[in-house]
This record gives sequence, structure tokens and C-alpha cells, in this order.
Amino acid sequence: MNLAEYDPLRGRRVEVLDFTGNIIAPDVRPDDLSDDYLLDLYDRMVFLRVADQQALTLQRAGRMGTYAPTLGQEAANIGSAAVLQEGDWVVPSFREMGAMLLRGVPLQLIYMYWMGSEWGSHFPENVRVLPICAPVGTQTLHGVGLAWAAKLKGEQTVTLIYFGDGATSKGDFHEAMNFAGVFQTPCVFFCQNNQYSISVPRSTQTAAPTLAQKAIAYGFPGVMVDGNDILAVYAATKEAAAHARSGRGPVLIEAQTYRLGPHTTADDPSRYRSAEELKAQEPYEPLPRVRLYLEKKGLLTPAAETERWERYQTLVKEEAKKAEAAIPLRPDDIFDYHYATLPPYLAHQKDYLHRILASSGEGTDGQA
Amino acid sequence: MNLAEYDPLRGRRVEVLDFTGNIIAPDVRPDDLSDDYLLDLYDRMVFLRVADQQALTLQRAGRMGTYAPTLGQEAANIGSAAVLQEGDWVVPSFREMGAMLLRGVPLQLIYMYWMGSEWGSHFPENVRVLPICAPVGTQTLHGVGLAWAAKLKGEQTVTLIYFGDGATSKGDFHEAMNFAGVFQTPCVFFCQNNQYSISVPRSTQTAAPTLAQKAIAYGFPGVMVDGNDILAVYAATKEAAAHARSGRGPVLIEAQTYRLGPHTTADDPSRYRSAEELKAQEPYEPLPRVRLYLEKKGLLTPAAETERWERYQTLVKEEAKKAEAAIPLRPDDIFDYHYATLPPYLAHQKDYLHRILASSGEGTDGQA
Amino acid sequence: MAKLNMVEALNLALKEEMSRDERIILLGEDVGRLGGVFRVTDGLQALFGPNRVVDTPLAEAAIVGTALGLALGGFKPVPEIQFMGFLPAALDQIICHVSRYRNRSRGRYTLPMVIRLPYGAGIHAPEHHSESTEAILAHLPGLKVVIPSTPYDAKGLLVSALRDPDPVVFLEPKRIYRAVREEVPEGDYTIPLSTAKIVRAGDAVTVVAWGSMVREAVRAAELVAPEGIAAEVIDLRTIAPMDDETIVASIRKTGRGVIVHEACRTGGLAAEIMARIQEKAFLSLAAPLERVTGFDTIVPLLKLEDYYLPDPHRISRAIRKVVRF
Amino acid sequence: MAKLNMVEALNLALKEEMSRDERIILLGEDVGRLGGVFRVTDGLQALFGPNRVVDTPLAEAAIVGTALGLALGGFKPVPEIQFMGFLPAALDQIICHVSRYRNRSRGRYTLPMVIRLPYGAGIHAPEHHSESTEAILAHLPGLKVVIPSTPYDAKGLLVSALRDPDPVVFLEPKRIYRAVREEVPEGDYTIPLSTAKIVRAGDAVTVVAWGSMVREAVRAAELVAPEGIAAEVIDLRTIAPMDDETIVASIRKTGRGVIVHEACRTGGLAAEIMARIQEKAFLSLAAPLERVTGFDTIVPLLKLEDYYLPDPHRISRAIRKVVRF
Ligand SMILES: Cc1ncc(C[n+]2csc(CCOP(=O)(O)OP(=O)(O)O)c2C)c(N)n1
Ligand SMILES: Cc1ncc(C[n+]2csc(CCOP(=O)(O)OP(=O)(O)O)c2C)c(N)n1
Ligand SMILES: [Mg+2]
Ligand SMILES: [Mg+2]
Repeated sequence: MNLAEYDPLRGRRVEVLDFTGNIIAPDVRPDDLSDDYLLDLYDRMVFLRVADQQALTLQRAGRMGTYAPTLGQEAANIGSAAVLQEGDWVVPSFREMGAMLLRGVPLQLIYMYWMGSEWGSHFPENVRVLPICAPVGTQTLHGVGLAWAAKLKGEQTVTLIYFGDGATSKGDFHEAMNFAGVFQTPCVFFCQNNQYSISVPRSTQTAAPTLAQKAIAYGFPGVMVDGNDILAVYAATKEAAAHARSGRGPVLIEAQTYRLGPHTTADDPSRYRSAEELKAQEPYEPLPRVRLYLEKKGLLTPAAETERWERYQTLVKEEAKKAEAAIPLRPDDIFDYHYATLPPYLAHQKDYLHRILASSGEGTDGQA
Repeated sequence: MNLAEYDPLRGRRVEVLDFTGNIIAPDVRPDDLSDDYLLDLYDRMVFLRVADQQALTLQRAGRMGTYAPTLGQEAANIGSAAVLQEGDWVVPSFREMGAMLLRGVPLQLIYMYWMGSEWGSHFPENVRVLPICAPVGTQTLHGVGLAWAAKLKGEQTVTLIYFGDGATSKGDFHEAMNFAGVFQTPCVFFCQNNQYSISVPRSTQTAAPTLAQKAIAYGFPGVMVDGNDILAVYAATKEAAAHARSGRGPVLIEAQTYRLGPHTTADDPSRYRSAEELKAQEPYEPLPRVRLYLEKKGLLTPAAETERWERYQTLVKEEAKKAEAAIPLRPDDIFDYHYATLPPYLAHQKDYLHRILASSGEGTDGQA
Repeated sequence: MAKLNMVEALNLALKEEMSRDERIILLGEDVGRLGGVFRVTDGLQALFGPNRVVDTPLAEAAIVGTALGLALGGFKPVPEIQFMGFLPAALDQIICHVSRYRNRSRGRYTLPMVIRLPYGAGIHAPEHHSESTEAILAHLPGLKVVIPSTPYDAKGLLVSALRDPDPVVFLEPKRIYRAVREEVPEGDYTIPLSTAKIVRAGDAVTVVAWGSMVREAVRAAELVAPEGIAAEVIDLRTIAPMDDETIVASIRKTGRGVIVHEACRTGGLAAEIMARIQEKAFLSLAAPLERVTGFDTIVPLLKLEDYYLPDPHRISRAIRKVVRF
Repeated sequence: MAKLNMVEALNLALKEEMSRDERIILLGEDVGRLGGVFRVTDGLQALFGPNRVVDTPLAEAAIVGTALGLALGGFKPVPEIQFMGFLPAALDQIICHVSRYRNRSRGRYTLPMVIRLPYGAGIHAPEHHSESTEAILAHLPGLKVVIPSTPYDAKGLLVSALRDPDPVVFLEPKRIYRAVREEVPEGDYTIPLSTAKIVRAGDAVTVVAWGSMVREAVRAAELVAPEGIAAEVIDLRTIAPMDDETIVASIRKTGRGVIVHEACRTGGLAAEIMARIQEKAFLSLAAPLERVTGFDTIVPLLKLEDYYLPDPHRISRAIRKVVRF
């Protein structure tokens, strides 16, 4: 496919697989995305969905803190990260569990993060994924810096930077896009436009009819894609990554998806969107269309499908248990990672905490 | 003129008067901009140039602090502010002395500001101009807020927001443009693109070929204009202001001009731009073309021209003297304007300063 | 009289003042339709319309910066920053402009506005949702900074802030948003800014706290009471400009002091209070002042969060220490 | 050995370290072609090329935020913020990320980077060009904050900062950029971070200062010397993590202290130093500690600026006051 053919000002977006499971643009489907590979990606989407459901279960049971679900955004998560190669970086926001898993972050760690442990961001050395980033939009700058570093080192790698529709309103997004344009950093800006920023609908977020057209402000291409269509997401991201990798500069992708769940487990979406709206979106969600396609192709049987879901349900429960078991409740951890060497005053404060914990409440030593 | 005809993506910009003094687009020239009015505006351009030169003289003589000259940007300054009506607001950056003067800020006050007195921003009650703003780009948000206020009050006023090419890289500019689009605030974003941000050329500031096209990111029109052509600036700003005033939302204008002087009196432009580049720009500067036009029309004689410059030279010297005389050297002023009522600790600190000033250096009272 | 929690008391204050003063406009992320993520603005958009309770795009600098413009344009804006962890994005506007406009223009332009801000730890929130950086705000000339600790005070202080001619940052301790209920009258009452309150009288030691730490300090005072230690607990309520006279008067009486805050220790506001006490009541001091604070660390994620916060046990130890000095 | 001013000493430090360590990249507004508005980076782009000395667009958050990414990518970036008045725009990146990355990831990701920042008043600069908000930075866990006061120290400290594994904010007092010359050797020497320096010995009173206030403090010490008052002047040099031991040891000897800073008073770093002194050396204190600081106001524009800054006269009065207490 050719990015230039999808000028957002002319309203075109990349679409390959419709919601009934039919390929509507066979020419756009990349060569390397075989049916077998698609089955593999479907597998990852299912795994993501099950892992997401498990997180909600854990949260409801008080075993996890506030959690931001990915329900409905599986295609955007998986289809985009699937195009990456060794050495590429992922810079997530906080709704990219699928992309993080795909690039090698163990589910156990992601659970540990949401359970409230910094060890959940202690990724394995070979995993090129940045930690989850809570302050909306701020991570886009880190991604541009990473891409810039790769360029300066002469690496042929790409940095895939995720953020939401809400993030496009932040100054940091603007500055990141602009630096990326100026320094022609090899990165792809991947916007998961899930139509909401907590309660604020996309229409209130900006007066621009599309988010993709924001790229025009920075002199590089922007493209809209059906974010619930994994083949379209894959095709567009692959093209964008190739563009960036070959030194032609950054690309913005607006993946139009829909957040089927609440913003986080602390949210009550019924206050700001109707049951009808939600219902109308359900047919377009990303999983059934892939299943239908694969079934038509004879690559998926109902039995295999059931087996898959069950297997993953077992697996994610195990990951959750491992996560809980692996979280160290060491007060020292509060202090030990602020500097390469613990400064004396922090050693003193750590010592104080130990004394407090040891004390019966009758001690006489103060904190100072 | 019709803003829509000047799509920046198609490279068109508004031009009316060429640098030889010929009208090249008579149809674009607005009806209300008669030759007599143009003479009046020329007068203001001359005044601005003389006031600017005087500031440089004052600075060199140690009678003024660091100063940011407007040399070369007279058309952008005057042509834009000239379209405003009673009740409209001007939100300046720091290179808009012309616009400020035109909207009623006494030159004396502007001199006082650059001489280093906060009283220079104590504008007369009826003057709707915000203080000079040093942190680049931050004022754009204030302008959007002011315009929003006008809209909420049902006023038919417009806010004219000035900033430079460098400012377009700041997050605040982005957030201001986006809020303006979302809330359809009646304002005009007026970018004086003078090709430099101190030493950084426009080409390093953004990869977008034009700044006007940045408006596309926010869903409202952007238009390029020859910023050294006062008729073009007037025409475009008038159209943009009418657009905003009638409730159709904001407009971005990129006035392409050139900073003929240093960034400020503290700057040495020879370190980053060649004498040749400067020389090549001089023919396009805004004053001669208007003079040539008016001369051809018989509205300006060499004698009148000489008289004008001399008269203004006398006038600005008087303003400078008045400014110096009017700056109160009251230490109390440091304290008295932080809150509506002076809090006790500030009263105490003020008192301390008085004692320090009164003391011979042998006092025994401390600051606390 | 209705027993309200702090969220309800703040909501009532906003509702009453918005009815009284048409210039008041609320703006921020999710403050309208949703009623705020903590529901402080619940129901207000339905009551006052989307022009007065405005859902904005996600942009903290813009929320504060356009509020500044609204104030210059004759309104009394009440921007909300959703969590204090996201305040830094608005600090440029606050430091460079909000705190300076009156002085910069020698009183020509003034900014009546109230920046609302849920703050503090203790609710097991995600990363960046537990910050307590009030010391930064208190270091900025031209601002007023208010922190209520009870529903009643919250209403009275917010009304005062809304009627103040200068910009006020109003910090809401989210840990006690719903933790306490007390009688909060409808209708007009105010609590003047910059007045501290003695919430428990005593003559052995002065304990100064604000926000969610007031409750902890009172509990600590209760812990040591059986030991014959009468601790006087002061709720600072406004941290800038600060009512240090009430503190100093108490120290003159007790000769001993403990300052408590959940913010990290170094450069926290306890240091300023200690400096003032020793400047103004040095000879009254019978023991070194103690501070009980958060550690000089990032607030830990929830698994370790409970180790971080000062609690009655820690405060009581510090009280005993200064008393037995 | 060459006599250099601070600008030249910093330039030399950058040049030598950039030759030594290829990972060092300078980035910021006007740092390249122009060599920085104060010429600290003069000639470096010609020497190391535009990829290592990078003129950026005007965007402070991006300068720091992309520097963070460069550091994660294996470089050692040295972002410059042109004036401390424009630091607030980058504070979000500093507070939410630069200071936290190591802790957030339990050491998996670290950020060797040095944020350079001319700061302070006294050069009659325009509005927003005289700020001194170091107390805000010192309140942030995870940062180191360094402030040299002489050319020699400037080089030695900057080299240490550049070799530090953690993020350092390096504040350069522009008032003394060109005010002093002293011998600054070429080649390798470092001054360890977090070590204060006794710049003048004495036993009657301890005066603590940093940046441009060190010179004022020394002059004040000279003013009172003929009166028989031997003031010990300490240059703090690193304000976070702070070498309070040197201060406390001095106070144990002198029993008296004056802290000087040009930043505004309330919540300034003097408060923290006073708190630590009274925590650690209460019984040594023979008089209340005094602070001589900027007022709790915005730094005035140039016509009134001279009234604002602490000077030898004010400091000497405070010294006499504590000595005669
Ligand atoms: C700077 C900042 N402001 C506010 C918040 C609180 N908040 C968390 S997520 C969110 C909405 C984000 O919307 P979007 O960018 O569309 O991402 P989504 O949650 O839809 O994936 C808000 C307001 C935050 N985390 N960071
Ligand atoms: C936020 C901020 N960063 C840096 C500066 C220092 N500075 C003053 S003007 C300027 C360049 C501004 O360029 P531009 O916006 O094009 O306006 P111009 O000076 O050309 O009129 C810079 C970097 C500043 N004033 N504010
Ligand atoms: Mg969203
Ligand atoms: Mg410019």
C-alpha cells in the first residue's frame, strides 16, 4: 500500500477486513501477512482479551489496583506491534498491554505493575519496551528521543510510540511531533483513537475532523486506519515503519477504534455514554471478524476456538498468581533505586523506617 | 477576499502591493483601505520605525535595558492591528510595539517597560492590550481565554494574538490553537514569521513547509500573507477578524516577514547569518513600497516625508524623557502589588528594606 | 443540618457560589458530564449549563492558561487539575503568569481565580496519582494556597477562595474526600483564608499539620494523652500566606513542636515552619523541633505505599521524643 | 595556567568531556551556530558537528523530554534551558520522568544526563530572566542539583556531573559568568558532587551560601572582620543531595549561622538548612539562625532590581545580629 493514497483531508482510511470477515481490499494486505500468521495474531488477540478480563477479575477481588482495560482495542494493539523487528522500540501509554506482551514483556510483570509494584516495570534486559506512562502524552517525547538516538547511532530501527486521542491535545504531543519532523527521527506515532478521553468524546477533543491530519502541521504523512481491523492496522503500520526505517521520517497513524469497557476500573461510563451507543459499536469489535475469516478459510474450528480460550484462562490465572508471589514487600525498595548510590540522608531515612517497623510504638528515637 | 482561496497546501499567499509600489491584486484590497487611510497607516509605520531606532539609541546609551527591535516588521505590526475595532483585544508577544501603539498604549509606557519598570505595563483603563509577554508562546492561551470570555458575554469582539515563528514549536501554542478550535473562540492567531528564532532559522523550527498549514491540525483556516505588504496584511487580517467576529471561529495568519535587526540588543546576528542574506532582504522591507505607491499617487512629497521623520524624531525623544522621568524609584513598589491586600510578612519585609536603606550599615536589626 | 463528606461540601460550596455569582465558570477534564472523577462537580453542568461547567480537551496548561484569559475577560474561572501529579504541566502558566499578573501590571490586571486540585496519597491510586507538592506552590510569590481538612472547613474556605480578588490554589486531600462526615450548613458562611485553627488544645507540645495529616496528628495526640502529654494540634488550613502567628503563639506556650506533612522531607513546608519558629520563638524552644514527613522518595506504588505515609504511630514517637528531650 | 572566567571554564569542561566521551550530545535553543546566548557552547558545534551540538526548535519540554529518550538510547545528553525563567515549561518532564525513571523501573532504566541552566538575578536582564527557583528542584527526589560559584569549581563540578550515572541539574549563576577570572587547569580534574567547601575559615559564625551569593557572603565576612568577627563562609556547591555535615560541623564550632540565598524567602532552601541545623546541632546553637534572602516577591525589573538582592551590607547586618545575640 501507498501511504500517500490515504490523504486524511480526502477522508480515505485504510480498511482491509470488514466486520463480516470479508477481505474488501486484497491488494492492501501485505504479502508477509499470510493466513497462518493471521491465525497467530488472532491467537495473541485472544490472549490479550483473556488477560484483560483476568485483570478486571483481579481488580474486583481487590487483588489489583486501578486498571485500564484494552477491551475492543486488540487489533490496534496487536496489529501495530506485530510489524516490529528486532531492535525496534515500543513506547507505550497505559492501554497497550497487547503490544507490550507481543514485544516480550511477560504478563506477570504487567500484572505486577497494576498490582502496585515498581518491579512490574523492571523488564528483561533484551526487551525494548519503555515502562507504562501515566501522564498522558509525555511519553511521546521519550519515543522521539529514542528514535533520534537510533538514527545517530546509524541503527535501522524504528520506535513505535503509542498514545490516545486525548493525548493529541497535549503540548508534549505537539512538541514531539515537531521534533520528529525537524530531526526526521525514525518513529511511528500510533494514536489509538478509542473515541473517548475518560468521559470526553473525540468531538470535544479537537475541531479537526480527523486526528491523522494533524501530521500536516509537522510536514510528514498522517493516515487513518480502521483500528478494529487487524489487517488494516498491520498494513498501515508496516508501511509507516518501512517509511521511517528507510530514513524518510516519521508517520502518524490514527487507528480508529472504540473503547468497549470503562476508562479504568474506577470509571462509570454509564454517566456519559448510552447503552445504545455501546451496543451499536459491538458488531465492529476486532475479534469476530478475524474469527469469521479464519473459519471461512477452515483455519479455525469451534473446538480449537474453545480450547484456546480455556487454555488462556488457565494461563493468565497462573501469571496472576506468579505476579502476586513475585512482588517483594521490602521497604528498602522505597529508597534503593533513586540514585546509583544511596545518599546518606536516604540511608538514614531507611534506617528510621526499619526502626519504626521494629518498634512497638514505644521507641524514643525520632526521624531526624 | 476569500480566505478559502489561499489554501497554504497549494502554496498561495495573499499579496497586494509589490516591493516596487505597484498594486498587483487590486481586487484583494479592501474597500475601506483608501489611499488616505493608507497614508495614515504609513505614518504609523514611520512612527514605529523612529520609535524603534530611538529605543536602540537609548539602549546603547545605557538608558534602556535589553530591547527587541521591530525593524522590518512594521507592516505586520500595523497592518494587522489596524483592522481592529473598539472593544477588541490585542495580546502581544514582545515584538509588537507598532500594534500596541496603534491600539492606544502610549509610547512612554512601552519605553518604561524596556527601561525596566513594571509601570510600563500599567496601561490606561480603556486600552485593551495585554502586557508584553516574555515567555515565548505562553500568551496565546491568555488570548484564547479572553476571546472565550467575549463569546460567553455575547460581545462581538475579536482578540488578535501575536507570536513569532519560534513560538509555533511550543506546546502552549498547540493547546491554544486546539482550545480555540474546540470552543470556536473569536480570535485571530497572528504569526509574525520573521524567519528567525534568535539564531535558529525557520527551516529548523519545523519540517512543515508553511506555518499557515498548522491550522489544519485544529480544523480552522490558515492563510499565508506577504508580511511586508501592509495592504496584504490588512486584507487578510480584516477577513480573518470578520470571520471570527461573525462566530465562524478562529483563523491563523502566517505573515512572512524578515527581522532586519538583531534579535535583541544583546544579540550578534553576524554569528549566524550572512551580510549577503540581509542585503538580499532589504529591498523587500515594508516601508519603501508604500512610500513609492503614495508618491506615485501624489499623496506624498519628499518634503512631507522629511518633515514626518523629523517630527517623529523629536516626538520619540520627548516620550523617552517623559518615560525616564515617570519611572518611580519606590522600593515599596516591589511589595505592594502582589495581593490586593499586603500580607503581614510582606509588610515586614518592606519595613526591613526601609530600615536597610536608612541604615548606615551599622544597624543591629535582622531581616526576620 | 445535613451531614456531608468533603466532596459533598465542596459541591455545595460551588453550587451556592455559582448561583450567587454568575461570573464563576468551572472548567477542566471530565468536570461536566461526568461530574469530575471524584464527583466534586457532580450535577453542576445539569444545573448551570455547559457554558459554565465546561469539559475541556486534555491539556493542563490550556486549562489554566485560558482560565487566566477568562479572568482577564471578567469571569471568575475555577479550573480543575484532575490530580496533583498532573499539575507540573500547568506550572509554567502558574509560575510565569497566574502568580504575576497583578504585580507585572502594577494592579492594572488582576486574576480572581481558584485552581482546584485533588492531592495526596493514601488511596492506593496508580502512579502519579498520589503527589503532594504543596511546597512548590508555597514558594511562589503572588499565590494563595489553601488546604482544608474537614468538610465544614472545605466549604467555608472554598467560598472564601471564590470571593478572593487574587488567584488561589485550592488543594483537596482526596484521602479524606469521603472519609469523614460532619454537619455542614447550607447558605452563607466563610472561613477567612490565612487563619490556622487549633483543633485540639494542649500545653506540652505543638503539632502542626494540614490536609489529611490533621487527622493523623489528632490521633497521635490521643495516643499520647494517656501518658499525660497534652498535645496542641494546629490545622494550618492556608499554607500561603501562612498564619505563623498562631503557631508561634502555641510554641511560646509549649516550647516544643512537631511538624507533620506527607510530602517528601527535604524542602518540604515543615522546613519553612521550623525556620519561622526558630526565628520568632528561639528562646522559647525547650527542644529541637521535629518533623514527621514522607520520605525523600517518589511516593511508592500501592504495595509499598503504606510504608511511606506518616501515621499516628510515627507522629506519637516524635511527640514523645520532643517532650522527653 | 590560563585564567578563565566561568563561561570559558564551562566551555572547556564541555570540550574536554565531549572529546573523551562520544556519547555526550548538547542540545537546546541557540547552542549550536550561535554558541549559546551566553557563549558557553561557543565553538563546540564547529568542533563536534551539528549532530553533537544541536540547535533545537523552541520547546523546553521537548528539549528535556527528547534528551531523556536520547539517554535511554545510550547517549549522555546535555540539554540547555536558556534561562531559568523558562524552566517551568520543562518541569513536567523533570518532575514526572527525569527524576523518576531509575526508581520507576527499579534500576532497569537509568538517565545519565545534565540539564544546564543559567540562573539568577543581578545582570539587569528582562522580565523572566532573573529567576532563582532552585528550592523547587531540591525538593524533587531523584535529582542532583549543582551550583558552582567560581570558574575552577564550575569546571570540576561539571565534569563530575557529566560522569555521574544519574540526572544532574547544573545551575550556572550568570551574574558571575564573566565577573571573575581564576586559574583553571586544562585536563582532568573533578570536584565530587555533594561536597561543600569552606571558602573562608572562622569560628564566630557560619555563613552558608551558593552561586553568586558566595561572593557577597565573603565580602560580608570581610566587612565584619575588622570588628573582630571571624565568619566561616561555606559554599554549598551541591544543593541536592546536600552536604549538611560540613555545615553542621561548622555550626557546632561557631554556634551561630546565617544562610544566604537570592531566591525568595518563604520555602527557599535556607529553611531546609535551618531545619537540618536545628535537628542536628540544636544544643550548639547560641543564637537563632538568620537568613538573608530575596524578598517574597517576583524579582523586580531592572530599575528596582538592586533593592531586591542580598548584598554584603545586609549579610553583614545579619552576621552582627547573630553574633551579638
Ligand atoms: C497529563 C494528564 N492529565 C490527566 C490525566 C488523567 N487521565 C488519565 S487517562 C485520561 C484520558 C486519556 O485519554 P486518551 O488519551 O484518549 O487515552 P485512553 O484513556 O482513551 O486510552 C486522563 C484525563 C493523566 N493521566 N495525565
Ligand atoms: C519559553 C521561552 N524560551 C526561551 C526564551 C528565550 N527567547 C526569547 S525570544 C526567543 C526566540 C523567539 O523566536 P520567535 O518566536 O520567532 O519570535 P521573534 O523573537 O523572532 O520575534 C527565545 C528563544 C523565551 N523568552 N521563552
Ligand atoms: Mg481515548
Ligand atoms: Mg521569529
